[in-house]
Amino acid sequence: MSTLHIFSKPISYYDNARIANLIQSDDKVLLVSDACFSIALYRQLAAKLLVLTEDASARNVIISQPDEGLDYTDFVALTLSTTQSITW
Amino acid sequence: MSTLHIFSKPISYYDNARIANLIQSDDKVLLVSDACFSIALYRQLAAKLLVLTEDASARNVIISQPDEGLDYTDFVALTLSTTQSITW
Amino acid sequence: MARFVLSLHSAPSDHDTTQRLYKFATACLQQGHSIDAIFLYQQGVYHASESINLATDELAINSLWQELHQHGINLILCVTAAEKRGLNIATPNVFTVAGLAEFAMLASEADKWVQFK
Amino acid sequence: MARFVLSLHSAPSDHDTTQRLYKFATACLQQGHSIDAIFLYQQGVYHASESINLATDELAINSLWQELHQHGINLILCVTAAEKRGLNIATPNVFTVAGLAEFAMLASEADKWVQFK
Amino acid sequence: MINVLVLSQHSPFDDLHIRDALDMTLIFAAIEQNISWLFTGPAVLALKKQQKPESLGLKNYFKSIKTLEIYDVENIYVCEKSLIDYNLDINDLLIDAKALDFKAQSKLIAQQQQVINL
Amino acid sequence: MINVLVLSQHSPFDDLHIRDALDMTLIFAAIEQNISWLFTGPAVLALKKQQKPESLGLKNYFKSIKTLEIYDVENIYVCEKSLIDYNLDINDLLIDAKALDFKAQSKLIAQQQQVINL
Repeated sequence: MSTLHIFSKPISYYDNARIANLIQSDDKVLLVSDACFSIALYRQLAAKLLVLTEDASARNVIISQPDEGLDYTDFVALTLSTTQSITW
Repeated sequence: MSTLHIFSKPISYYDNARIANLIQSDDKVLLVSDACFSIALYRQLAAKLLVLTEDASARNVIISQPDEGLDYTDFVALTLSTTQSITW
Repeated sequence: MARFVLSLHSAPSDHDTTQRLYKFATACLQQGHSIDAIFLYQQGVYHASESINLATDELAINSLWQELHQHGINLILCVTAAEKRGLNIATPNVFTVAGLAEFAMLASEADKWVQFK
Repeated sequence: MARFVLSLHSAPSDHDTTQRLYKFATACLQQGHSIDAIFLYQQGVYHASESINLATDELAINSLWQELHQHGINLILCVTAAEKRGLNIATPNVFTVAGLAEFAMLASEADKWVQFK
Repeated sequence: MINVLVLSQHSPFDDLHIRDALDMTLIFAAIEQNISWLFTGPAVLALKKQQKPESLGLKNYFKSIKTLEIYDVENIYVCEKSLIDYNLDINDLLIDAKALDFKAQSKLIAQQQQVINL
Repeated sequence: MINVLVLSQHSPFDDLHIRDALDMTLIFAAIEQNISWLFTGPAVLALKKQQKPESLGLKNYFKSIKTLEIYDVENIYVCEKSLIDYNLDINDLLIDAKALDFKAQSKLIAQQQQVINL
């Protein structure tokens, strides 16, 4: 029972304080598109962030520990290993 | 030399801390559309807020002192009495 | 008396912004000001779609544009923004298709530019 | 093997979301999953506009939809959302015009619904 | 029957967000799925009483929100914190809705097969 | 000749916001008005070096931003605070831009006849 939370914009686009309250410790947070620019600012939402690798590299962003880069195969698998997804 | 700042959404839509730094003491702040719902939350941007009266009343919002209700004639006049406008 | 240009940046589904632009334009004219152009830019270009046809309890968007057109206001569809958004610019009814340069020149001569979004 | 439905909520001018939806859909199929429908909702309905024709250095949006269509994926344009947004639904090319009810039924039977915006 | 949650976060006249969410909620009710609708952030303002958008020439969709009760859509939830932010009380709302704290909202989300953010 | 300021606040691939602003800036330069362009909030990321959107199938519009110098558009400004927020230095940017604090940004705005927020 865990939720996949997908973000596609820098965190300033969201009401992050409110959303942070809806993310549980076993939930997954995936950053795609322009959300990749500000990985550090997303740390408040999860200890480990999942990042779509090709979106990050197109933006000249390096993914480092404890975060993890995913390809599309991983992205599909992630939607199946979580109970439901929310695209914020 | 003053700027008219126009807002049409509740303040949570904006990066208000950043925008607050760009509003000068003699600038005007006008709330239209859904910005009217949260007049109190806009107080951080200006001591006196201008509010489009018909937008506020359609939303069952009462405009009270020190704020001021405007009609469209006032709105047009306001764009002329300020140097430039920014629709945020 | 002042010269205005107005620009609309949101799609026709944003009824509230559309009615506000209309009322502002009408108030300008009533006070004797002139509106040199209303410019459709960004998602605003979808207002030039030929098929906007809403139910009777919805905002009568087509009539509002028709009325502004009858007041002699130059309603300009930005061709660059329209093409980027897949809009068929062959039949823009009350709108005139023009480039950004034309609008920028009008805007440079106007006293005030007010954006609606 | 799982059954997916996907929905697209942003306009064709959001190229980045469009290519992500396409790549996700392709990856689903490659892993042997099925996609029961891709649904155009909200601003996503403008993808069914017949005139999307971008420059050669832009994302080839039409080709992406064509390819998904050739994979046999049911590409559904929400008629309610389209009409509200002034889209001409007479000629939706690779898209099928359908109501919300049809989509909701497909969504209820699917294992996963992933939104793209 | 599956559990579907529609999530609304936009203000009442921000494009057609709330109306799209209303359509989606009513359709899932019509095909007899277990539909819930959660209003959070400025979306709670869509449940504020005595709004008259027709005075602006806009459709009064609040009347349609009231029909949710007729269609037996009973699972209407509002974010407790957002009510406070917008100075609203549960009695200021035009339909019966349950105010949920963040913990209860998380629990609601966890119970769903699908969450649709409109 | 009038002073026109284009204001960008959106992230690089949020719809076509930055590209619309680029078009507007280039046109005002072409008709010889005194154009300035201010990047603030996530828009500062549009000036970040070595991005390769073509790897995603997207147009590399950063190349067009670099042509601003060819067209003598010299008044490119970035919000100093936003650079810090996104961990960027003025030397990480693909064109010469002046970092402004809020006071200097307010002064810039006050000097304009028109400010266009795209």
